[in-house]
Amino acid sequence: MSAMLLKKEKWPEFVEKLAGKKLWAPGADGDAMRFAPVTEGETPALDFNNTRVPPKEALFPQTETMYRFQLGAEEMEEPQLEDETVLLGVRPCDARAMTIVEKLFRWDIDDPYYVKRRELVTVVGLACSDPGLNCFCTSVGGGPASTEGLDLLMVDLGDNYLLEALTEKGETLLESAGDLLEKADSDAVKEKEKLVLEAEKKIKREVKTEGVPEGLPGLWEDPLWQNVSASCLGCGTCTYLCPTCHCFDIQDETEGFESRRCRMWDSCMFGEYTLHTSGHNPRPTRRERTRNRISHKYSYYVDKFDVIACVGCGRCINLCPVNIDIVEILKKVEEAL
Amino acid sequence: MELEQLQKTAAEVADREDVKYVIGWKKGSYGYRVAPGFIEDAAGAAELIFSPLCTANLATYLTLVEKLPVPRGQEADDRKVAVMVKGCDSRAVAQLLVEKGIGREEVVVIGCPCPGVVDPELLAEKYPETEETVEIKWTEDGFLLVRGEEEIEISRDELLAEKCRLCRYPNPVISDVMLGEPVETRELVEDEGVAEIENRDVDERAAYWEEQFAKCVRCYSCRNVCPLCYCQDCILDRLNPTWVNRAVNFSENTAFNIARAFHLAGRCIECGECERVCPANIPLGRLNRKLAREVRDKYGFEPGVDPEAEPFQASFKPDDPEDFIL
Amino acid sequence: MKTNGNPYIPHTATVEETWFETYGERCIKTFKVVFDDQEVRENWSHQPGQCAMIGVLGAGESMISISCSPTEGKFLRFSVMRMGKVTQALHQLEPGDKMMVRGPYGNSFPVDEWQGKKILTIGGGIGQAPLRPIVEYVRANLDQYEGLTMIYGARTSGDLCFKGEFEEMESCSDLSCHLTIDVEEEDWSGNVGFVPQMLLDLNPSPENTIAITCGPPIMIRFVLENLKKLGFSDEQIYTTLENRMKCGIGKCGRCNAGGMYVCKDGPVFSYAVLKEIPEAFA
Amino acid sequence: MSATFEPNIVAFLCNWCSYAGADLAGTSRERYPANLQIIRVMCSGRVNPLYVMNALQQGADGVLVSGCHPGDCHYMEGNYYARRRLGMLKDLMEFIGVDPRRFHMSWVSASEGHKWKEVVEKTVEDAREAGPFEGFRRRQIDW
Amino acid sequence: MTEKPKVGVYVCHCGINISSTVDVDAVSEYAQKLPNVEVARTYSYMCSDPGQVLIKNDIRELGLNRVVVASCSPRMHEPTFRKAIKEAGVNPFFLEMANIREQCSWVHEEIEEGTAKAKKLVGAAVAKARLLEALESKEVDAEPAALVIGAGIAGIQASLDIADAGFKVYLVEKTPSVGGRMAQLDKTFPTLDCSACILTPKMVDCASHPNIELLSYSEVEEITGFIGNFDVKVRKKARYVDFDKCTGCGDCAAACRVKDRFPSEFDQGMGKRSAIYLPFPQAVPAKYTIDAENCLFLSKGKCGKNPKCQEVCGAEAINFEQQDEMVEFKVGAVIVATGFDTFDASRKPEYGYADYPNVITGMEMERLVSASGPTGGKVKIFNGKEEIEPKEIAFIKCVGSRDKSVGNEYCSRVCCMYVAKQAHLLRDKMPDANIRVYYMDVRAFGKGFEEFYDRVRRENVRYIRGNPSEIFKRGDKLVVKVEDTLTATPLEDEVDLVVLGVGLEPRADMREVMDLLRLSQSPDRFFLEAHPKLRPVDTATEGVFLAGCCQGPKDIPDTVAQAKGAASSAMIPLARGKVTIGAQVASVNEATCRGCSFCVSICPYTAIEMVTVNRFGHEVEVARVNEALCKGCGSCSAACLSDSIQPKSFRDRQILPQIAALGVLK
Ligand SMILES: Cc1cc2nc3c(=O)[nH]c(=O)nc-3n(C[C@H](O)[C@H](O)[C@H](O)COP(=O)(O)OP(=O)(O)OC[C@H]3O[C@@H](n4cnc5c(N)ncnc54)[C@H](O)[C@@H]3O)c2cc1C
Ligand SMILES: Cc1cc2nc3c(=O)[nH]c(=O)nc-3n(C[C@H](O)[C@H](O)[C@H](O)COP(=O)(O)OP(=O)(O)OC[C@H]3O[C@@H](n4cnc5c(N)ncnc54)[C@H](O)[C@@H]3O)c2cc1C
Ligand code: SF4
Ligand code: SF4
Ligand code: SF4
Ligand code: SF4
Ligand code: SF4
Ligand code: SF4
Repeated sequence: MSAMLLKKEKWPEFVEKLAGKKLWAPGADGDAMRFAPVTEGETPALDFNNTRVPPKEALFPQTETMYRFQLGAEEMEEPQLEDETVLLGVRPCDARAMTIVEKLFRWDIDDPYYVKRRELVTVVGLACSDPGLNCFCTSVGGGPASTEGLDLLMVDLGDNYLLEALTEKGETLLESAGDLLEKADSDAVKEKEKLVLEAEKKIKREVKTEGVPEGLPGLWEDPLWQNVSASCLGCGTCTYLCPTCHCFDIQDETEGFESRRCRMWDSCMFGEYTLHTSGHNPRPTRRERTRNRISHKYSYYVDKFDVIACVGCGRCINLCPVNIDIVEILKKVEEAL
Repeated sequence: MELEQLQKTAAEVADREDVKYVIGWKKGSYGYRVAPGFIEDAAGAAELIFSPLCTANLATYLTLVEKLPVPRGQEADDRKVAVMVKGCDSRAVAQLLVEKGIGREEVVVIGCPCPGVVDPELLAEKYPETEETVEIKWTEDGFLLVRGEEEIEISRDELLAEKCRLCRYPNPVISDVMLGEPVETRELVEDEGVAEIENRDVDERAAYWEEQFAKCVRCYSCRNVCPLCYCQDCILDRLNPTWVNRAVNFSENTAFNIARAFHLAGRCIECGECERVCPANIPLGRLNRKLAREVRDKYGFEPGVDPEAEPFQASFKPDDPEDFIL
Repeated sequence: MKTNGNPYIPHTATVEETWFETYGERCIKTFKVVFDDQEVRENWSHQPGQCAMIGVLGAGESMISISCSPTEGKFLRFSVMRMGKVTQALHQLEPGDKMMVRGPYGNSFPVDEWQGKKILTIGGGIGQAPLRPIVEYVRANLDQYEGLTMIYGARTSGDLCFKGEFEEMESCSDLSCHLTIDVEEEDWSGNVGFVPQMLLDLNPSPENTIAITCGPPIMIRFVLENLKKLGFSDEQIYTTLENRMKCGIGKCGRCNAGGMYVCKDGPVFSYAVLKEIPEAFA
Repeated sequence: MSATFEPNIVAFLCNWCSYAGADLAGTSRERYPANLQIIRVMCSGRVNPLYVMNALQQGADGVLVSGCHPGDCHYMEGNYYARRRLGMLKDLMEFIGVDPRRFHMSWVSASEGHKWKEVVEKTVEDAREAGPFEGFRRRQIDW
Repeated sequence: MTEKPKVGVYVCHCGINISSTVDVDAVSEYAQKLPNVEVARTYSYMCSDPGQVLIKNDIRELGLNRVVVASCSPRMHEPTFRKAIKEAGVNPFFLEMANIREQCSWVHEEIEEGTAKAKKLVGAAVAKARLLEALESKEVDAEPAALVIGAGIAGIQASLDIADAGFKVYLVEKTPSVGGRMAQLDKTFPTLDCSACILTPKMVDCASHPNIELLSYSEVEEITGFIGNFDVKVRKKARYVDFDKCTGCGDCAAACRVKDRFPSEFDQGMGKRSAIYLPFPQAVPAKYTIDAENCLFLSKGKCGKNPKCQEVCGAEAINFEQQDEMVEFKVGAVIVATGFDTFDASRKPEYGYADYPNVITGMEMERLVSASGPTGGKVKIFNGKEEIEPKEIAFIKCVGSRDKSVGNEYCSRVCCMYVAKQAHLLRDKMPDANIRVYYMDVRAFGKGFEEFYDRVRRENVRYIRGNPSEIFKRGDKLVVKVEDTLTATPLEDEVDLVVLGVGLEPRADMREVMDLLRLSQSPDRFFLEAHPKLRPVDTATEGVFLAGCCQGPKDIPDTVAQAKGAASSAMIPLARGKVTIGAQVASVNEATCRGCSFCVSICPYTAIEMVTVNRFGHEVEVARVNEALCKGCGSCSAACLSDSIQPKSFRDRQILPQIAALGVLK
């Protein structure tokens, strides 16, 4: 597909051309908390590292109304999902994560909300030229310019962005930009490749995944789980902020007679996640929960969907308040195998 | 305090028969990280450190640990847990004793007089993190950052964590073993962060907090890390009645944050952990400290300084202020 | 159908009949419900062992085993123990009230595979709910099976579900029904003792037999032990899991046990499979 | 604020003093605005401060808690506890930007029917001035 | 079982009291549409018989299980409607009232606003009614016996009254004899009858009364339980004298090797007693007691060859082997009558009480003027050289009373009068002595007090207004430094004897009793009564009453009156034989309780205690409510951070929906 160049000063105009669609982009400050809808006239800056909250929420909002109803009535009203949305500046790892999560949401029975949103979204990626300290995408099948899950990849070439359409949606988007773009020459493409290589080299952290999916269940009783989880707080940070975590809870919430059934992110690191009324809990301590989190990503998911459910974005490492480090855990797993 | 002394003491304590493990700080996996370490025997004690990076309040683990059902015919393991505490952390222990969150006989408190820790965010901002772990030491009047060959002197004011600037209990208020010499205590100073918000008008304050609370992802780190949030079954998790809906939005987030802050009124010992762990960088410390200050100034009460004290929320004085009453 | 293909949207059903199986704090109430929509009623089909998400709008939904066999008619039965928010709301339903139902979910007992075999069910407490459809199914198709033995126990006689139905079974030669309660009671002439012990005492032969057990975790553990003692192979033993679940369709993740989604890969598991999931018995 | 805004106020009154005081106001045919609804509790000490938060969240524009004068509590000390807890809550609410005019506490005895009227008037007036509470009202944002 | 709530809503017109400002039909129509409402009706007078019948019929016919009555204040008719629905077979606590009269129609004018508000109130009531729970009040048997702690005049009087009414009384006295302070007094103001003459017969009565079990020289060790059912443990301290054998002859005391060596408590230390002693001649019981601390045999293990007392006691009553003895019994009510201490005058060092022997207290004066006192009633002092009769005598009033500097802000209520009395008694004995009284105020408020005070003044007792600042010695005289505030003249008054009119203080050892019964103190540190006006003899703990000076300073008539009051209050449960335990009490969810005991500190009725339970093999502490003590105020629950303790009928899950209804319903 086509590769185009966009002069950086034309970026605002490019964004303007997208008017009519809902735009999402990382919030303004450098260490952006999350992707947020872009208000009209605003030009999102792309000089961020990565958002703390992954863009998964654009497809799988933290809280989502499934349907509304009046108490006492039987009619249920579904929210209308019809806005075409463009996500600007999605990092390749997060885009990959979308494809990974999608496998589950399309498994057997489609999850209508996710699937619908996925259909409506165009994902514009931004290659990483300066990966973060804890990035290890290259260990788990991704890379700083991985294109999986993207409709369009942007690469920062200094004065220009290189724009590569990867899907039809991407093409359409490029077309809509019309004459703002110029065709990229082979130099630009070469430069990009160089940049990507450099970026890959900057990635220092690494996990070895060979044998891990098959081996993990065998480490069920290994003392490593106790060791790595003793300090865990059982909070939602590592899971909420993980682009591939997708568990949710469903609740009915009512105000007066108005009510809705909605779902919201849940976390397997929470104690009550698996708690039964009898007090019986199949995962009674943080040890089992940590074991489950890692095993789910690196073994169960692989079993089911043939892909590791971790894209190496490093968020869980960066943000865990007590330095529980998935790379370290995997090192220990490897040693134990 | 000498590292040797610390490790030696920890080793001795860890080897005691009546002690399950020692909770201390150890080197983290990269950069400035320091991780809580659970040391079961003397050998493990060599991992322990105490440095300006040891921000975590380890007292939280005293109550965080799950009490698994004891299999029939067996007895619960009620050996003591030893925990290393800085001044602020020790107040958590004292307050836990007040509230019977733990029993005195359940803990061995290893006191670490603390010259003040760094603000990790600030540190990383000014001196970018690396993949190697970096050491920071205390000097006479500041910190020394040792990165490979390189040594950087940093003044106290530049990096001192906010909670430490305000701390008046750098020496543990309760301990079984005290390491090193007591450090100089500081005077009560104005809490600028709190004052700055108080100086805004009501609408500005509302706008400020709306922006903050809207960011909350309800990860509950702030609650889980808090040594004084030790209810087995937090009311904010309950459905009947529902105090706070599970939905994550500004309204519920605010309710959650009010409830959390309020439940800690007169109990929060200002260790600053909630603020440190918040992935959304919500200045939770300001909320807590505001209340702590009112509790101190208006009610003459400070939590976690006297393990025998009456709990603030379960006591009153006939002359408590009532200027707000019609 | 009204659901527009959205699997989360339940069908409306009307409660036709309700009665209490047991009383007390954690009482069990049985509901017989019929879908309002003719088409739904006709198209609905379920197999023994499957469950459904049932609920009340405004309170929420719970996964509950369908406790009737499709052979019984065009209605559904649920026996619900009162536990928390949703089940309390369900308990308030009376004949004529609306119940929201979606499903059926999960796999089922491989009743076809089992043809020509002897069926042994071993249940405890509310655990009889998922077993009842098998009992009914086998009863309705007795010619295809070598007979049915049912062992069922509860803490007290008052905690036994489906009491009225057992007498009928006693009178049939291909069926045998063994009830037991944990402790002596005045008006109880039946067996007293724990289910696993009763199983040992009855000493059923494993030959050409399938054993299905369901009940509290602790009971299951001992039943499994005893079945092994009696010589049952892993493949001859089945049980069901009841992990917490929210969506019922393999998305929400709550019901995971190891790599299994209990709502899809289960709730019925042969012991041969289950053995490989340590978490299932944690 | 628009002159026609009618605030909605939820009040928690102890059974023995303030509720009786409000009854007396009725018996004495005092007149006061109808914006305030009373929830009766046995003692002002029963009022969990989080009720105040909850009321605001669920649609109240103002909240009032009223109990016996210090020393007169039917249960001896309940109002002292209430005073301490709600005093703290008030500080917290103000700090996070809830207009202080939205929350009041009063001591009204069983004989103070007229005072009750004044308290209601003051509470309503204050809430009216503060305007509709939008703050963290559980509004229908993403419903 | 969770039944489906079926609510009936009944909106009352109250003649036109409600309907003139509230459109009752509109309210009823509105209510009809609320969830779980089966029926909504209006009626002219809901509380009338036909109104109640209407409700009852609906309950029977429509199977209602919750009732909301929108009418007047629940403080008015809650009992009426509770009774009505109970008669129709519905638990009386399934009632919720919406007050649309006192708090709506009577205070609002416009029909729109009245109606709108009434709708909300009804909506909120329905919201709560749906979630109400069935409650039962319980009755338990009450033990027909009482415990009286302290046998001063208060305890004696209360015991006698209860015993006369036919109930068993256990009267526990700490010291070897009953009588308390009153036994130490000489004459009593204002009538000047002899204290011993009126008290002794009562002391004897209470020892011999068939219904009174007197446990002297005993202390209560433990009281558990609740009204009607207190379990009491009493320690009978060893007297080392066989109670039954001792004839009270006194041979032992006379023979004691350390005869008359120790200050007699009864004589305020001015007289002396032996190690084996009777506190005073009229003591009841008239049984000797060995003071183990001072007895040579008991403290040193040796008393000559053989203890003298043992040698001389013809009744062979001396028993050095005797041990403390525990007795246990059950009572239905407790009266605390532990009295007071007098103010320790050395806490006002400026008066030199500790330094100058001729500065004495009022209590010492009582013993000095008493014919049975250490001096046989003669008032003599030693001026450093010789024993003389004092000529110049000064009384100082309000010593230790109304004095913030010693922490006693209160007035001791008896000093004005006992000083007057003592001045009078001295005047009687020494007609030419110069007697003056330094005072701040004279409070002669009682019956006959003013008259008595007048009489004393007429007897040439000078009253000088002024609060002495210092007493010091000049030669063999004492100098009282004072300013006469009426004439604004500074004085240095030289006297022979100063009598300090010391006030009354809470007993130093009152904490023991407080802990036993978990009583509270009022700001003056005396025991706190349940209500200062309406329940002056009750305490926060039901079934526990106060009598006498332990509750606050008072004179003998007031003490006796209060004792009688306490006795009659205590007899209520005893006479009924039953006590009712409230239904609307708090209960704890032990599964979620975190054991912080905040609730325990808060409960004014000490209704909560921490108990150890086994939670999956771990011993944990959780709170438990004693339903008999709980009054359902709910203070505990607002402090419980885990919401584990909740008052029934006012649970969070019942109130929050009410809040929601008021917020959201339009
Ligand atoms: C496949 C399957 C079949 C089931 N069949 C039946 C049945 O036939 N009859 C029946 O009475 N129950 C059955 N259950 C259990 C039933 O789903 C729960 O009891 C119910 O969801 C509790 O919901 P609640 O809203 O009343 O409780 P909540 O208020 O949500 O929760 C109360 C407590 O119950 C626990 N809990 C929630 N869900 C479950 C669960 N699934 N299992 C155990 N504890 C849970 C929670 O941890 C919480 O502590 C089945 C569960 C599964 C997964
Ligand atoms: C100097 C002086 C002169 C006075 N003159 C007069 C007067 O003239 N006229 C007049 O009306 N009033 C007079 N009063 C007041 C009078 O003394 C009191 O009103 C009266 O004695 C109060 O009696 P009571 O029973 O409350 O206390 P007390 O007499 O103090 O009796 C309390 C009893 O309880 C016992 N006790 C205490 N604690 C315990 C315990 N834990 N267990 C068991 N027993 C215990 C004590 O040993 C004592 O026997 C005078 C007071 C003083 C100080
Ligand atoms: S691993 Fe870290 S982020 Fe994850 S739950 Fe534990 S403490 Fe929280
Ligand atoms: S597990 Fe951690 S590194 Fe992997 S995708 Fe999730 S947050 Fe990123
Ligand atoms: S740590 Fe921060 S984001 Fe997480 S729940 Fe607390 S306030 Fe919200
Ligand atoms: S609220 Fe925050 S600062 Fe206070 S004790 Fe808890 S974690 Fe520490
Ligand atoms: S206050 Fe609550 S948590 Fe604490 S002991 Fe009482 S009931 Fe338990
Ligand atoms: S409701 Fe009141 S009386 Fe009852 S236990 Fe609680 S605080 Fe005590």
